[in-house]
Amino acid sequence: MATMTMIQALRSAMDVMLDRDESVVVFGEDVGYFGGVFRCTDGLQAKYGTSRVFDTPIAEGGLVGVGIGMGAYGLRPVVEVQFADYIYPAYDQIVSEAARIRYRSAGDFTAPMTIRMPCGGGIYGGQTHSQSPEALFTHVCGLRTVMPSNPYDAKGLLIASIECDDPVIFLEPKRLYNGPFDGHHDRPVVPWTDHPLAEVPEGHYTVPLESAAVVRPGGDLTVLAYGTMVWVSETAAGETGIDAEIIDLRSLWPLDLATIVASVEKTGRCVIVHEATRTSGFGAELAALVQEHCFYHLEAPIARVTGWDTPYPHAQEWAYFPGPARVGAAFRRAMEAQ
Amino acid sequence: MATMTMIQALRSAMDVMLDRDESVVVFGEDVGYFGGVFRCTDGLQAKYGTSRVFDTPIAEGGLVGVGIGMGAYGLRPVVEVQFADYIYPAYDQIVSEAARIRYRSAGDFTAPMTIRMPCGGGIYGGQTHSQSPEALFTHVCGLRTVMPSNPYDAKGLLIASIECDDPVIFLEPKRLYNGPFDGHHDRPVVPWTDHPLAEVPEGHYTVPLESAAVVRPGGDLTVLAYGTMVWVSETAAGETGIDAEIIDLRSLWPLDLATIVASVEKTGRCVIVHEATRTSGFGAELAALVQEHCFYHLEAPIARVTGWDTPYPHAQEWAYFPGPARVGAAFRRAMEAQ
Amino acid sequence: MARRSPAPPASPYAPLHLHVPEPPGRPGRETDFSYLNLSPAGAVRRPPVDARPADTGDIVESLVRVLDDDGRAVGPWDPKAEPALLKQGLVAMLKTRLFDARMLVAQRQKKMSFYMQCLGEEAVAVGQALALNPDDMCFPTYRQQGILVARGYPLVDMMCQLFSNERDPVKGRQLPVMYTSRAHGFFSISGNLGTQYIQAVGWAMASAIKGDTRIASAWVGDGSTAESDFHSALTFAAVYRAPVILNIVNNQWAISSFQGIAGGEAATFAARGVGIGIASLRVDGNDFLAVLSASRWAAERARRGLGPTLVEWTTYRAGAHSTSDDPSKYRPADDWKRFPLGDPVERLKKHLTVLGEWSDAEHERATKALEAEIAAAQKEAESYGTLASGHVHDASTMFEDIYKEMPEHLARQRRELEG
Amino acid sequence: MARRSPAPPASPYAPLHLHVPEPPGRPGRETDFSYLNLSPAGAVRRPPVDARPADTGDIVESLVRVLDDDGRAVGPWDPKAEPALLKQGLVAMLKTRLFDARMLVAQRQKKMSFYMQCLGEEAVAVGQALALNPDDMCFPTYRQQGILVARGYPLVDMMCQLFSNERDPVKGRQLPVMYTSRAHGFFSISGNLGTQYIQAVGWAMASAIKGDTRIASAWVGDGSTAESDFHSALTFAAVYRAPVILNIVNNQWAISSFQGIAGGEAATFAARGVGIGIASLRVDGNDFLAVLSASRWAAERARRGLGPTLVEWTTYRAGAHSTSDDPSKYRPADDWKRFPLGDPVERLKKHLTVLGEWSDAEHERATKALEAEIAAAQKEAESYGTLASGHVHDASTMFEDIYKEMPEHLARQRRELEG
Ligand SMILES: Cc1ncc(C[n+]2csc(CCOP(=O)(O)OP(=O)(O)O)c2C)c(N)n1
Ligand SMILES: Cc1ncc(C[n+]2csc(CCOP(=O)(O)OP(=O)(O)O)c2C)c(N)n1
Ligand SMILES: [Mg+2]
Ligand SMILES: [Mg+2]
Repeated sequence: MATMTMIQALRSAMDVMLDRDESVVVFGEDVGYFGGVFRCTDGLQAKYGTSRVFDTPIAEGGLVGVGIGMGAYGLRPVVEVQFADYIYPAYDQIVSEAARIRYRSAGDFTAPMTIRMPCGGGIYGGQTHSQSPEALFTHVCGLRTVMPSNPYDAKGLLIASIECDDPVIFLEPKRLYNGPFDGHHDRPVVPWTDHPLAEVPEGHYTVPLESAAVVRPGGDLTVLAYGTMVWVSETAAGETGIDAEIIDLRSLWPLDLATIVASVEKTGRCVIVHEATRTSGFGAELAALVQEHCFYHLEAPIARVTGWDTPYPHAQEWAYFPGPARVGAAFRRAMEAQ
Repeated sequence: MATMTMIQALRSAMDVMLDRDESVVVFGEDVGYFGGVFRCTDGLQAKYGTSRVFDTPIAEGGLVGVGIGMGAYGLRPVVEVQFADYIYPAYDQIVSEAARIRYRSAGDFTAPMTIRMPCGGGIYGGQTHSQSPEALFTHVCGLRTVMPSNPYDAKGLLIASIECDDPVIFLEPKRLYNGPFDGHHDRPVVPWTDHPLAEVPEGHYTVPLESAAVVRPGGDLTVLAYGTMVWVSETAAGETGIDAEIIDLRSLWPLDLATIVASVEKTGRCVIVHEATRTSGFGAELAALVQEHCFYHLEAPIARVTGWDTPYPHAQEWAYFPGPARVGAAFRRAMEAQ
Repeated sequence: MARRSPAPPASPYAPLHLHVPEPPGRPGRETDFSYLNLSPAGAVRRPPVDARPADTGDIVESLVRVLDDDGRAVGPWDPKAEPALLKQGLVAMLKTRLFDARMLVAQRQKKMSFYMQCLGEEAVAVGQALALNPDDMCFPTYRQQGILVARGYPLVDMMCQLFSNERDPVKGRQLPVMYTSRAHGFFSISGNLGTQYIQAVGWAMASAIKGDTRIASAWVGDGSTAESDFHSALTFAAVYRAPVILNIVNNQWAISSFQGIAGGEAATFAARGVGIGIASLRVDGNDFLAVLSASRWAAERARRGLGPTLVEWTTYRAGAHSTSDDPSKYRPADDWKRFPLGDPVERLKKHLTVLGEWSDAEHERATKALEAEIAAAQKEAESYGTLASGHVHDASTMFEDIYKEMPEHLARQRRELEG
Repeated sequence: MARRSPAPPASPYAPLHLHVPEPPGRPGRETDFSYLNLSPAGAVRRPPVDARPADTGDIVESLVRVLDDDGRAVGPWDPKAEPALLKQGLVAMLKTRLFDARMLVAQRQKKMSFYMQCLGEEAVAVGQALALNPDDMCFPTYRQQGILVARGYPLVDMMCQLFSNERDPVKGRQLPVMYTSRAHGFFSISGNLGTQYIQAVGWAMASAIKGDTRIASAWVGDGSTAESDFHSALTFAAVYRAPVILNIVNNQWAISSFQGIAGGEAATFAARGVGIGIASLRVDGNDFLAVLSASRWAAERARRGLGPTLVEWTTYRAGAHSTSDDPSKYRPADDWKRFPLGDPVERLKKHLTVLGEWSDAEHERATKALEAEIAAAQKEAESYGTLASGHVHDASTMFEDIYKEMPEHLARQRRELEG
């Protein structure tokens, strides 16, 4: 056991897998000699050599494309896209190729690749360093989409993703890289040090895909959240005194629907929280599923608290960010409805 | 007035706009000399010359990219992507650029472009000639997404789109190009000839964006559909005898929510039908909105009838396609629930 | 009521205008093929296999050819191949052509939904297949069925894919001609143009990472070089010196658009390679000996760790783009007959005849035998069904192979389908 | 428990290995700059402006230079510019540099969230700006602030953008340095690399379509040439002979990765252009006279309907990539001092001094005056607020400019925000 930040936990996952499995390779823009702009791959090239850990040209479509070819050969590429906002040049290779190769070849070829990328706002990154594009992947059959909210899950989910034979979109909420974040940007930054979820085994372990975690049991209402919003939801529960049952989805798709349904059947109320823009966000799918599966248990409309339908602004970042006040207000409205 | 197929109606819209507005240009793969693989631009190059109507290299990202630059100059490009399945190489230019240029420059530059593309299945096109990617655009703020279901709307909406100062994703259900389609693939093909919605004025007119059409008034349940599924829903209503109120959304986003809410408040039941894969499809957003706005009027869970969460298969196309039987069964279930 | 833009400001320069490339021939107007810029057979030098990329700058402006008009092999690129190998190549080309012809008919009979032939281009796929090892991996487009034929992939399996029947190896999921066979080093064909080009580079990089000796062969059409994956592929191949052959099949057309629209007017496609530091060749793709020889040169470079080679093959798409296309709308009907590089099958046949290794009678016999083989294969394949007959993989198989294991939501949807 | 792959099959060839380019210097190991392959000043020929693209093949392998070591202008590329223009250029470069220095300090004082300087690269942006007409449209990256300065965009407006304050022309929506000014022919900067390159080509095509005489100037960094939009831009520019200058600023680095990782090892970036049929030059980007002269050559080609020109500018990113970067981690600390092409400001200063048009005293005076001007501008800009002070555009403006008219759902969300 060691105390790790999320960055260290992610690095440890790659380290463990590079060591265990010769077919694992790690590459991306600035990930080699320099160790990544967020330092997630720091030291790995020195340890495993330039054939296993290397820099690539600035071509997201290219690096995902070579990853697919490597997967077809039999490697397990772990690629980093510098920011989730820069994934779009790779979108065709992901949607038309990685997600479909197993299907269209009836299993003759596969693309066991993990695509890591920092996502989310809260660091004054403006519209091109803050996006949460998860819904653009959950709509694509054949992909797995994963987002951890703490160091322990980050390492366990990343190892599970690398070992998975399906392509995995692995989203890392960058605001959590160096500490949990209660959503109050005006308060001092809290590091991961001493946080129980920063206690991370040094060796191999997995957190299974398709399993959600009930991070706060409660009886009043069910909160569906992931990434940074798990922490914000906990803050809102504390501040409103509402006994929310908070579910950290962890695997967005395929989803642990059973855990969700069981909770909503118990509470009869549901609030969905995400940082991405609202319309056609992943919250829409969650709302649709919950009302399909729990219609007769619902006592209030399912509420969504999300980023606005605007690009993530720079100066007005905290007016965009769905912070504890907005989340708490939604909790209260959900409790008032009847 | 003339009788037009959807292809002729679309061509007429471009013809009218090329004639009226010198800033309109039309281009894409095979659209120039040849007139497009679906013949939508046939004759336009001969009429307006190679500077206004021309072939492009096979580079969807490139042709959208030059369209944005032309928009910044002051032109109104109308570009054709040969199949919606091939839009992904242009996804970055659409999401990061076209949709954001007005915002990020505070109106200093804009991208008044219309991107036309045939979508949907029903012609044995297999997984790369059948897709309906609308949800990948409705999630992107700054875009308008439009899908007509008949020649009259096709022309009126296309003119409105070309005249619109926002970028418009214009999806054309290719199964409707040459005739309405009741969803029964084993019955003889019906042409547009003599259909009232194929009566199209030869000159300029618009069908306003953000306005839905109630194509079949009814009291039992509300059906939200667009494109080919409008016709399939009508068939299902006829075959089940259920008095469905069918709303053809036409503009997917921004949406005519008022028409939807008014209908669901009246009927208390809602079935959403689309051809795209289900998860995180546009139906999810519709379901989320309807339950947010009409929760207390709902007497049954909102149902979604959609393509499965699989690529569009070739041989099993009609098992994938949400035909009248599946739609009708959903109507019945919605009526039975209470 | 037309909106007219204001006159441009006064300038000492004439108004600009948009140049839109036009093909040198249209229906009713014969093609002037001088744009092809041919070299005589034997005229182009053969650089050492360890030539620097920049040292191939002259070759991309000329055309490597071996067979002269009299059917003789001349010049430094003569592969000096055994007649047996040449005969193998001829038979594979012929088989490919006869297979195409028969499948076109089957498509017209509605036994399949769609078909794409490679008429006139058989040499590039077959010639390269015979220059590679059987375990080298090809990343083809839809027009390299010749690779499968040359590598002995069963015709019945090809046809089952085409018929989308119960033995279709891809279970009816893909359009006809979208073959896959890992066992035959043939990567799953994509309907999306160009995507496989960068994947081939990735496969080759993987081979280098693992200290393997296998190489990759990537394929793209002239039109598709404009796609972004083409650029990624060249960049990654050059940067990491990937052991890959980057083939561009310039068959002059991309559906209705001429190669000038893809950027073939101002420079050859082969020149793209030199511009990014890749050794490159421009080769007569209808000259089987030139194909074999250039492919061997490129393969040798890759296998010796000297990096990628780009080859532009000059050929002609003799048939329609696909069964959905009608080329008489956009090009002269007799274009192929007038194409200066002729027919690859006829040219190799002539060469072998000149060598005394082949004859019209032999050709006749081979044709008959192949036709019989193809007919028999078709009979067998049809016995497993066709799309028209409805004997296809069960609809429930649609939910398989999306993920390695079927997640709950797909199992639920499958139950819903079954109903 | 490591899984080891089986040994590769026996082969007469040695195992392959992956080549990963390494920079010729690292922290603690001095850079060997011989890879730059310099030409002496005046040594490279100047082709006629109507040269065919292929005729520039030698120039992309050499380096166009005008200023020699003694500060004299020599050879065929000497632009023979008026001293007044050169002084204008020197002052604009100096102003850019002083502006950068002051804004770096302001960033350290947390008055803005982020900053990017162009230290060492001032000549390329300023030199080209002075070769263009004021109404030609530039599509810059984040490192061409020199264009705005040279075109006289108000410093206060630049600073208001940097401070994200109440007068920020882009209303606090973009990171600092993401300027826009249609009035100054400066396209809105994108945070996404390379996207503007193809847009510039589209703008130029539009100018040609309309019979205009204005041209476009496109900008990209060496690292970003690997992006797909670079390829689209070259393809469309070549096919339609678009009136555009395609600039590549090769400052040797892309954050931490050396230009070899972008594909600069096996061929120059300028060679990319020749490979696709675009006239191309490789030019000393720290030589103001060379920049002016090459830019004029390219602009003249564009305006005369002769099509695009690609120019690779050889320069050096003297500072950190951005205020988030620490280059001492990946390159020698004294690299810029040792960079053979020196400092563009010093070199032009020396030239003007040799001409008797400038002096140290004059330089001192100009520096002081510019510093005062910048300080005054900063004072004014700060009076409108800074990000730190919280005087920013109202949060509700976030909902504007998404569409031309605000749709109902955004109006609803705005009401929700306002509570
Ligand atoms: C991304 C994408 N865009 C467009 C198409 C439609 N399309 C199919 S084949 C083709 C022409 C390809 O021409 P070329 O690359 O020259 O290959 P050829 O058919 O001549 O062998 C086009 C435009 C596609 N399949 N994929
Ligand atoms: C699509 C995209 N990918 C990655 C990045 C992150 N990024 C910002 S600047 C940069 C380096 C660019 O290098 P270069 O093009 O050489 O320009 P320079 O910074 O040297 O001027 C990178 C990788 C980005 N902004 N956009
Ligand atoms: Mg072609
Ligand atoms: Mg750079």
